[in-house]
Amino acid sequence: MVTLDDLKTPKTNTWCPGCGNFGILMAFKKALIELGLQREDVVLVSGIGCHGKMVNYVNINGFHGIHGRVIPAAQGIKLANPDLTVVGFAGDADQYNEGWGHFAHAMRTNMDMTLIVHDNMVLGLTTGQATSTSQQGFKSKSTPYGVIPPMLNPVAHALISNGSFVARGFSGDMFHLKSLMVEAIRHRGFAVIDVFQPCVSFNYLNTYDWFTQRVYKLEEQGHDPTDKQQALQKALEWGDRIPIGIFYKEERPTYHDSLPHVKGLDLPKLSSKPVDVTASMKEMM
Amino acid sequence: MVTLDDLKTPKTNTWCPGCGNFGILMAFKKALIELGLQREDVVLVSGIGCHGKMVNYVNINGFHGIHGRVIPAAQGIKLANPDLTVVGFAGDADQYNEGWGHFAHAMRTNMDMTLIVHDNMVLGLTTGQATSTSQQGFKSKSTPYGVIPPMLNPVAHALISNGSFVARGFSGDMFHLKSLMVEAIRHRGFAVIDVFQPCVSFNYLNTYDWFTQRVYKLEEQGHDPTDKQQALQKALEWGDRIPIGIFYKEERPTYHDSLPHVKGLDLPKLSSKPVDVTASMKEMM
Amino acid sequence: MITNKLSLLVGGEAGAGISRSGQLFAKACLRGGLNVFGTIDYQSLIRGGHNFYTVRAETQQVYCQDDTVDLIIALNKETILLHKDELAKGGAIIYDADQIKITKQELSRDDINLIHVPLRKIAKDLAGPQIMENTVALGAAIALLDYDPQIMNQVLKDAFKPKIAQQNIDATKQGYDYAKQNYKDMFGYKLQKTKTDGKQRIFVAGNEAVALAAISAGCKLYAAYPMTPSTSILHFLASVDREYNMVVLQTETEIAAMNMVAGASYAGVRSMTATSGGGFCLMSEGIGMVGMTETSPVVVLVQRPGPSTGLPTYTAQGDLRFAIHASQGEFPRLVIAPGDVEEAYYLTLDAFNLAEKYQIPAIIISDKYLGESNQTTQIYDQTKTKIDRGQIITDTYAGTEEYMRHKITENGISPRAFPGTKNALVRTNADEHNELGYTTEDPILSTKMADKRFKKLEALTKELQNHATVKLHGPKTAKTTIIGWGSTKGPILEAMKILNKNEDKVNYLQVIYLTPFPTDRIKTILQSAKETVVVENNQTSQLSSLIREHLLVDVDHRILQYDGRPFNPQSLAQRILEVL
Amino acid sequence: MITNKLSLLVGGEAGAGISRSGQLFAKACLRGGLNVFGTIDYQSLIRGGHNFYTVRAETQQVYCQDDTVDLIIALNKETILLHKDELAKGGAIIYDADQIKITKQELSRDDINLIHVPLRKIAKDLAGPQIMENTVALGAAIALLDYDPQIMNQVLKDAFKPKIAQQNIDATKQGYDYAKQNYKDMFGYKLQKTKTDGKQRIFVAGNEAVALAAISAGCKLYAAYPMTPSTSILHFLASVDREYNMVVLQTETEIAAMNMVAGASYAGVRSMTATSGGGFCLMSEGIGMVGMTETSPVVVLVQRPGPSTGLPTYTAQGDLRFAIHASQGEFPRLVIAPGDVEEAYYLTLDAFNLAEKYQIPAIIISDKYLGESNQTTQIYDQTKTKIDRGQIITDTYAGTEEYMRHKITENGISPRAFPGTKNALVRTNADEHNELGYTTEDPILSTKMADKRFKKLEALTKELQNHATVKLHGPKTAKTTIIGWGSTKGPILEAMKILNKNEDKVNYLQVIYLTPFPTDRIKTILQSAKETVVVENNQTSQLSSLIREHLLVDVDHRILQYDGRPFNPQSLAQRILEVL
Ligand SMILES: Cc1ncc(C[n+]2csc(CCOP(=O)(O)OP(=O)(O)O)c2C)c(N)n1
Ligand SMILES: Cc1ncc(C[n+]2csc(CCOP(=O)(O)OP(=O)(O)O)c2C)c(N)n1
Ligand code: SF4
Ligand code: SF4
Ligand SMILES: [Mg+2]
Ligand SMILES: [Mg+2]
Repeated sequence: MVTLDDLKTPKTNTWCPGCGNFGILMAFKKALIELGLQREDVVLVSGIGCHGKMVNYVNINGFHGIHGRVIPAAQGIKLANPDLTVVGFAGDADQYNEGWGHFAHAMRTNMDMTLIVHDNMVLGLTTGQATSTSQQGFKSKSTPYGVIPPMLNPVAHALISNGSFVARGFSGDMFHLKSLMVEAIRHRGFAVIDVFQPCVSFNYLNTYDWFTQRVYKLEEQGHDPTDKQQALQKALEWGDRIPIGIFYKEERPTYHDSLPHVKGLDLPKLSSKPVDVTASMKEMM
Repeated sequence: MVTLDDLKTPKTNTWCPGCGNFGILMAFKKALIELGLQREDVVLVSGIGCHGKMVNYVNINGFHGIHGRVIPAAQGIKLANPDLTVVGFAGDADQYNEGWGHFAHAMRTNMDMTLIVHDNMVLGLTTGQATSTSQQGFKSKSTPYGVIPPMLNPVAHALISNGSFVARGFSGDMFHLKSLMVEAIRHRGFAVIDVFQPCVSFNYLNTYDWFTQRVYKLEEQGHDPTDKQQALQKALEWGDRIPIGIFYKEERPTYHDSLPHVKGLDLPKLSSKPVDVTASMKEMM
Repeated sequence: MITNKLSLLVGGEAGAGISRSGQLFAKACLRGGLNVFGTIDYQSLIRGGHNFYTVRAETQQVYCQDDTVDLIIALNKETILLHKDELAKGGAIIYDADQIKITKQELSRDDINLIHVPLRKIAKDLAGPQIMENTVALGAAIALLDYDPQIMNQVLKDAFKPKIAQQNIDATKQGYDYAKQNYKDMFGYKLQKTKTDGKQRIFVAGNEAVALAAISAGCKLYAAYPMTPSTSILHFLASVDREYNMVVLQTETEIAAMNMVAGASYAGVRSMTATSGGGFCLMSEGIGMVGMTETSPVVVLVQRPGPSTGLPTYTAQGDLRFAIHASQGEFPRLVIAPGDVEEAYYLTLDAFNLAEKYQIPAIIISDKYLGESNQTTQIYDQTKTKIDRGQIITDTYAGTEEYMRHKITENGISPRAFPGTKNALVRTNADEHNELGYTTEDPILSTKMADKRFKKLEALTKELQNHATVKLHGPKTAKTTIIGWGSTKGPILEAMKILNKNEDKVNYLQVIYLTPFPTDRIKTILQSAKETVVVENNQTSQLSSLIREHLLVDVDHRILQYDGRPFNPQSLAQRILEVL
Repeated sequence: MITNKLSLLVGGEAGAGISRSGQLFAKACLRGGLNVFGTIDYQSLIRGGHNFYTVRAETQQVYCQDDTVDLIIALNKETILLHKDELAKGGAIIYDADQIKITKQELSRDDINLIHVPLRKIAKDLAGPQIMENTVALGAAIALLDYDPQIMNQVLKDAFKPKIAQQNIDATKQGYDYAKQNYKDMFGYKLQKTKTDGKQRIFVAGNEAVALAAISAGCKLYAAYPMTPSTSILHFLASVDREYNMVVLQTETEIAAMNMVAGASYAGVRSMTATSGGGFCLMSEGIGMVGMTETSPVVVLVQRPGPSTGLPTYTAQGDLRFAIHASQGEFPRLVIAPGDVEEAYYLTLDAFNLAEKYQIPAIIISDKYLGESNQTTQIYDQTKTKIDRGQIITDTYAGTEEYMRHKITENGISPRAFPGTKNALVRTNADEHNELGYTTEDPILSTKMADKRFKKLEALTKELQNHATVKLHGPKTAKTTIIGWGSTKGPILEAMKILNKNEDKVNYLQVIYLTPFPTDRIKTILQSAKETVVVENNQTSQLSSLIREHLLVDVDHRILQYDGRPFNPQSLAQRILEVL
């Protein structure tokens, strides 16, 4: 059984003291322990940003890809080896700006993997510019007069895109987040968790306090996560009370369910064997 | 006043006979006439695909950009010269695949322009592969066993993204489409019309007949286009009856409303005048 | 009477089945033992406009289309007007005079035969679709050529479901009979079945060859977004993925495809994507990530004329420098340019092996002309397929030290494990990293890792001594050496034949590996050339620039064409003569 | 006693205000009439880690940091351990011995002075934030250097709001007094106010210089997505857009930014974007579109070490070839490499003019070292700014024939109208097009249009004869010519000074225009060089490859560094000496 100690890496953590990423990191490690997964069987894929450093802090397989491309890289890994548990860690700019073009499509495609978005509502690593989840009026070095457009609603988009597991967490509530992660990883299909992650260095608006005062748990309010309509309603809630928890969950065929011809095959091994294409060449005669 | 004749170009039309694009083309020309716009004041921006040829068939200003980038190119034009009426013509692959990353953001940003998506549910010009709006099970050369994921719902996404004018048209109902275009172009803010456009060469499923049997007009069913909740409900309708018309419309500040410092300025002319930066250099002493 | 030396052109609107007809005819030639080259010229539209397919069939090997044609099947008037001047003296045009009115003036030559066949009427009488006019015309062509109609019948049987096949057989028969009755022995070209060496041959396009090779090489993931002229790779692979246990998918964008194949390579499967210019731009960031993560997907760049969208259905060689330098920073890569369908297959096999052994991106640079032209070639030898993935740790890692994905070794190559391997954690990183794959910003370590990556070039260069990185065609030495790369191979080989008819005037150096550039081999060969002529389908002669850069010599002449069309052999020979 | 020749290093954790302190000190030097160079070394993190800012101040012009430092302000122990060996003999370290315990062994040298100042205590006593420890240390430094504390006070007053300014003034005073009392006359370096020529000078970074020039040049749209080390351009412009009637916006991606500036250019405004490697990959498709549509936005590529994400906060020159060849197909472009903050300003002005006149993309290639290092320079001459947009039809088109956006003219340049012009419809197209901008697939017309685009190079080349496409620094002739491009200028100039101390050993050829490549000028200059040494911040010596390609000569030596750090002048001089 994997332990916290096993998951430790030699890399010094370079997140700011108090950063919300610590909660996500710990929740993930605890989720891995609870799930009883082997380190060799889990791949952590991360984007570029403060969140991207996850790969340095969890001693499992890791693919630290480029900005915005957590989803396709993770999909490639899953397609190559569906036995792997693939968990992507993206940032809000990473996923909702640069990588926005992949988000809805990943929901639709429904490969069996998990995406966790460190949503600190800023570009942290590039020193605090506004992103698409920044609140209107948020001032940053690139928006000194305040953000003009209304914020993007990733949860609602995930629902509209046929996401089969759509949740939101708060890094300030590590145990709750951990249980979301456990359920997400267990879920058969594409699971996404948008995680409120206070950036103590740049987000002066959406602080721990700000979130703590507002978040409430869907499951404590009798929300039915199989009711898409209700989920959408809840996704549109924003203001004094903001829901976290599982908005929606459904069992529907995963992408691999439609690939009967590779079911159970060890593709990496098969890549080592030449394939005879005579049958196809016959058609060319 | 501009006439149909004025709008004719010397280019031979190369769309397939019977293609749904003809309805869109005619609707747009008629809309221009109805709006009484001058040819010099309208810019047509188009992507790459059969739809992209619009630029060859309307004798107004034209920017035929690259695949998927109608929105940012059009935004650049609008930012350079807000006096221009900017209308973008994209394809479903163009906008909902390659250009998907811009779509939600354009709604949020709400520049005053119009986007018309020729939604034929296939990649026409590349010979009929499935796109994100193709129906599940749709067979094409790239999906011989049928499309796996459920289709994307652009109207719902537009609504969720704070689109200030969200409509759907059908190229088989040219007059209705024309009036949608007129309203969209008149609308102050970002207006999007997803247009059902039968591809007679490749989409054997979603044909004229198929659409004609299904589409009904929202305005005839007493839909209230100021009711976002209802709009969303309607957007999720798909099956035997599919709504067209204006789903939602609201007046909210455009992007330019937040740029008081360039209001009324002739930026192209100002680009010809050197600017003295002494004030900024003083801060560097 | 000219026997077994024929150029046929089928022309008409897009959507009229032009390409299909040409290919059926070509297959009939192939089955009669002839060697065939077939190429399609089409516009960026789906119906209407003007398409034409050229089939050249001869007893000897043919490498490309000819400048002239002998027989035209004109399904519309435009075909006659556009191509009549390409017709050889004594050539013929099969057309439907009921549909196409052409005046003497319009035709403006009287040394050719107009062969009216009532295509539309016959098709109508057979109650078949209009597209069957083609097949009627094919029947007429076979009659004119005195070729065996049974071969065509068999081709049709193999190509279509029984009912459709029979319809088409009936159509060809009607066309055949009509021509036999009305135009007996009036055409000076004949086709005859010929004996072959017995080796099985296929009629295959460059894109198909690459796709076949990918399957052979154990590629298990192909991900791409459609882009002409690369799309037929996607179509072909999607049509056979179930038979070969492959995952083939169309992604939302090229960016997705590129990152997906990189991820798959990291996770242990051979993977490939293909695209053209604009898509390659979008992939360029991922290619750099491949360089940094030492993964090894294969990227096929099927060129078309730029800049930008350019001429999307035509051919060009304008992306060579871009392929060599795409993505920020510096890392070793392979850029390999097959020249024909045989090389397209075998070099793709090599690309997979070399990419994996050296853990670098491999770019196969091809173009519309190679990718979408068919050629007869011996079936690809399935006993020759060797898979060499370099050192892989499978199942369980048994090392004593912690597994290090980016271990600095003598030759720079780190043994690979894939995630899932017991006792090994596999970590890689687009940031500069240490041997374990953790991010580093240390200057000394960064230099070491950069050196490690380039170190691999030494072993690669050594291995490439056993590969045909260049080929010298024609006489060993000649006064003039023609230099080219990629799909100009066919036209150059044919031009060389023409030029060397009486004496060995020229030979032809084909550069196959563009990166790493085979400087030494080229130097050796050019030492015995008095004069050099570079032939390229681009505007700035990018191969010349590489020769300048690597050999510090300029070539003497450049013959460039950048109108989207391939070179024709005779006019190429002429242009070469002019500069010599 | 060494006066007005000082290198100071401030080091500590990220978030501790290291850069700010360095800049305040630098400004105090500037105002005392000194010339200053300041550069920051930081990691890809927000708090913690190790940052350091180096300020070099002298009476004469300084071009870069020095290899050694004379005074260190150590805000943490790591700073001492990492930089003590860079300290010159007799140098000093200002630190807080209450916080930092350092043993003799750890220090391992006794030829330097440890200057304890109770930074934390003083800051605490003043009830200020911890970050004020910096300012206390600055005060101490000024005392040690016998510099005028009033200058620093004024700098602080100008930099902060009154209350914060006063806090900081108090803090410097405490530090000043403490040092004066405890370390009087023990430090061998002094700073003194000096007379200047009276010309106003600024302390400006390369990125700021580019941004200022864009404003000057009438740029009205700046669109970008943050990417280190280009982001300070966005920050700077966003902070002043209202003052200059500019639209500055952060887009969702680099792709959006690139297409937006292209659209804006079509619609008539000067526009610019900036990015680094990965973002440049994503922009590459748009750059080709610019080439094809003959629009003219300016793209600033601020390099950092690759491949891929590489070392995101460090410096490199690894993208030169990529900048030159990015995007499919062939089209003329400009690639211009400023070497210092003066060139960054004036060349950006030129880039805007040339891009518009020739309707081609202009790429300004810079890097982290140039972009994020500050230098003193004379204020940019605002009377010199000339805007030349080429021929523009404004308001109403009065031609007799229909307006043709892509008219084929003698020199290939088509007069521009922008949408909104009366009687003109302005049509452009990423597909190959005719003069009116309508799509074409015709081979002859396509060739003509391709020729038209390249034709513009002739006029451009001619105009460039009046531009300093290269600069020769140092003696007119010398046995050895050092060749470089971009930000290596500072270190090379300094190294040259060192090398030429006693005799004119070397001169330095700075290549400024990389495309079009100034072959003739380089040839002329290299004719009088016996030996050449290329100096580059990359691994494969990309400038050498350009010289090889264009001049057909190899350089004799290459001095390369690719650890993300700029060259230091003394060690560079040393390395040059070693190869000579
Ligand atoms: C293609 C590309 N564009 C831009 C960047 C620069 N960049 C690095 S991190 C980052 C954004 C970080 O924001 P986010 O994804 O929200 O992550 P956070 O730091 O907040 O965790 C950006 C834009 C990049 N690395 N690659
Ligand atoms: C970057 C890039 N990728 C791919 C292509 C190839 N391409 C041309 S048109 C097209 C799609 C056409 O589909 P759609 O946008 O739906 O337009 P339609 O033809 O159906 O109108 C594609 C993928 C391209 N031109 N550029
Ligand atoms: S900048 Fe913000 S997100 Fe990044 S490590 Fe610091 S607190 Fe966390
Ligand atoms: S392929 Fe389809 S969309 Fe394109 S022109 Fe033909 S019918 Fe229209
Ligand atoms: Mg963030
Ligand atoms: Mg479409």
